[in-house]
Amino acid sequence: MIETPLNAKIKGEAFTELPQDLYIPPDALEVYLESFEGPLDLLLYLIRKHNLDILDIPMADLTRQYMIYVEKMQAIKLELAGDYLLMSAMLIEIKSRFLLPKPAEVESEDDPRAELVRRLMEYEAIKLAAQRIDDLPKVGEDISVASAYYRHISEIKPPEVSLDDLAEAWRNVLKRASHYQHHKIGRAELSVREHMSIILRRLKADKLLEFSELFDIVHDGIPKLVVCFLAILELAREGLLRMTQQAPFSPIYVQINSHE
Amino acid sequence: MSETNNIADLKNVLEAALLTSHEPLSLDDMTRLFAERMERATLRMLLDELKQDWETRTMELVQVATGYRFQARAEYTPFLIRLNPEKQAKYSRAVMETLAIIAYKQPVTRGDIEEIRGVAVNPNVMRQLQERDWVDVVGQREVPGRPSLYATTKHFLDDLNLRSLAELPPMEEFVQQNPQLDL
Amino acid sequence: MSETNNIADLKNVLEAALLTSHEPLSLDDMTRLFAERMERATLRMLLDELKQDWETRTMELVQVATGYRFQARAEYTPFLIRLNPEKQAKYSRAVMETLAIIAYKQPVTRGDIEEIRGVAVNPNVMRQLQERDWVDVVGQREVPGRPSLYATTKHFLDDLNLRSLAELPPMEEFVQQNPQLDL
Repeated sequence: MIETPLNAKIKGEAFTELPQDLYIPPDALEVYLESFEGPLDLLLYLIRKHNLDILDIPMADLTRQYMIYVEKMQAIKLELAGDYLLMSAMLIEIKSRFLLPKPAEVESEDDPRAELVRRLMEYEAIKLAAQRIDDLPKVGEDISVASAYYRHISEIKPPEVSLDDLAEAWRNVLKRASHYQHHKIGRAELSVREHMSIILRRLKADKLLEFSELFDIVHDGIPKLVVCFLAILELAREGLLRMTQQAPFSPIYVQINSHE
Repeated sequence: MSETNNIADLKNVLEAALLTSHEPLSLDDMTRLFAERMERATLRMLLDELKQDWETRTMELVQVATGYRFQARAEYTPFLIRLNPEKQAKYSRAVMETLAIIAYKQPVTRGDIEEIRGVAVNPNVMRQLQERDWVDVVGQREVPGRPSLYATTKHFLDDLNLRSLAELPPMEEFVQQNPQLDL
Repeated sequence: MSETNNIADLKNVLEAALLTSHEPLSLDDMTRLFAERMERATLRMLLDELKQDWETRTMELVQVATGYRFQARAEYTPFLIRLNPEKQAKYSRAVMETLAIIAYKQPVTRGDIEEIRGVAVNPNVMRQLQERDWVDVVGQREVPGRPSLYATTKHFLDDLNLRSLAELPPMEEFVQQNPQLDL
């Protein structure tokens, strides 16, 4: 935490201690900092929490408190967006302009805080507007739109889809899914996935099947039987199937895992 | 509206659900509408009444393989098809990617698809794929909410001239870890 | 049914079309339903009547940006949301703030959004908004690099039950005039 006592004045009142809510347990800090949408959001938070006057911001206090956060972010090696550092520079620059003696001829210079104040206000207005939009009822959440069925006459030709289109779509998915560092789907895995669907469909129709009924030993070759077996294991692993056996060596029954 | 008081209210809830659902509703679906326990027999009775209420109106309540739905009476079809004369040229990227995910990763839930694509699945997308009879529900995952598991159909294989999914182009893709700041 | 005879038949065709359409129907769409010429004034009158017919029923006929649609009355929402256990994920604050900027300041470039929010725009945020069909590119700003200009779509208004942007909650005026600051 902060060793040096604060020596600040806000609205004329001495301000020697960090407010309680500025202390965040170190392990929670990462989560907490991530809840800010950027430097403006963090600044607004500080301003509102400490009841600072947005039109007369005490730059020294605000800059100091802002820097505490930024340093903490760096200390825990949180990937710190450059935007935060840019804001630090801006705050320090504004603060320093207050300290510098002004040459007489530029005395009418604008308040150096004006641009910052304008941006904070604009951002706060947007933040509130976003909240209001979020609160509006939306189709798909709170509004259900009529969507009854009618029998289409198939004079409307559905779009053509080729295997290339499908492969292209899949490549696009993979390209974007950054969590796929190494993705590989071979034919064998696809066969297993297909059999998983086939088995689920059969069990939906027949409810309960004997384990051996899932295999067509007469017609299917060894590879297909193995794939079918792997599909059953995968379904069981994903908790989609329930297998029961009354006694050792008695028939094994397979059914869809459901609460009923 | 307080929960379930009289027959009229119950029927209204069913009517609102059936008129707004993109897919037929099963009896199981319909029991989920109510916080209190609802007997299937009661539900069937209410559906019968609802069917009769609509007897002389624009929609009919019909039962299909996966449940109940309202559909426009046949006499309105000639009017309704005038609304969509042009043929659909191409599926959107969202439709194609959703189809690809279902084909390669089946059986998957909507949540799985959302996780892979990183964006919410538009109900219209699933609807297009189901109306084409390329995708259907093959079960529910036994987790809270029992989300539907989607898989591709035989019809999908037929339309793409495939004998089995194993004939889909196999995929091998190396994607560099892409550190993205999620701001 | 023979074409267009009496008011009741016309209203029924409209009702069937509105109850089965996934998208709101504009007056132009609705005139296309009928082989004979249909005056817009007649159509408006029929829609008014239809609205009244449903006044005390489960659906309400509402007008949104792109046209008319039936939607379940708000009192049924608590029941209907039980049908979709996989709730659509809430959008992040980043998405909602970006949307708000585009809605209130449109047309804007990515740079404008970054300027207001003070952080870089994550491409995934724009993608989510475009995929939902709430935002699209309406042109380029004629400056070096010709950045895309983004605006909200009519579909965004439809989804929020609005007829126009003017119906959005007003943005608060925070900038009190301060003589010292000369803002």
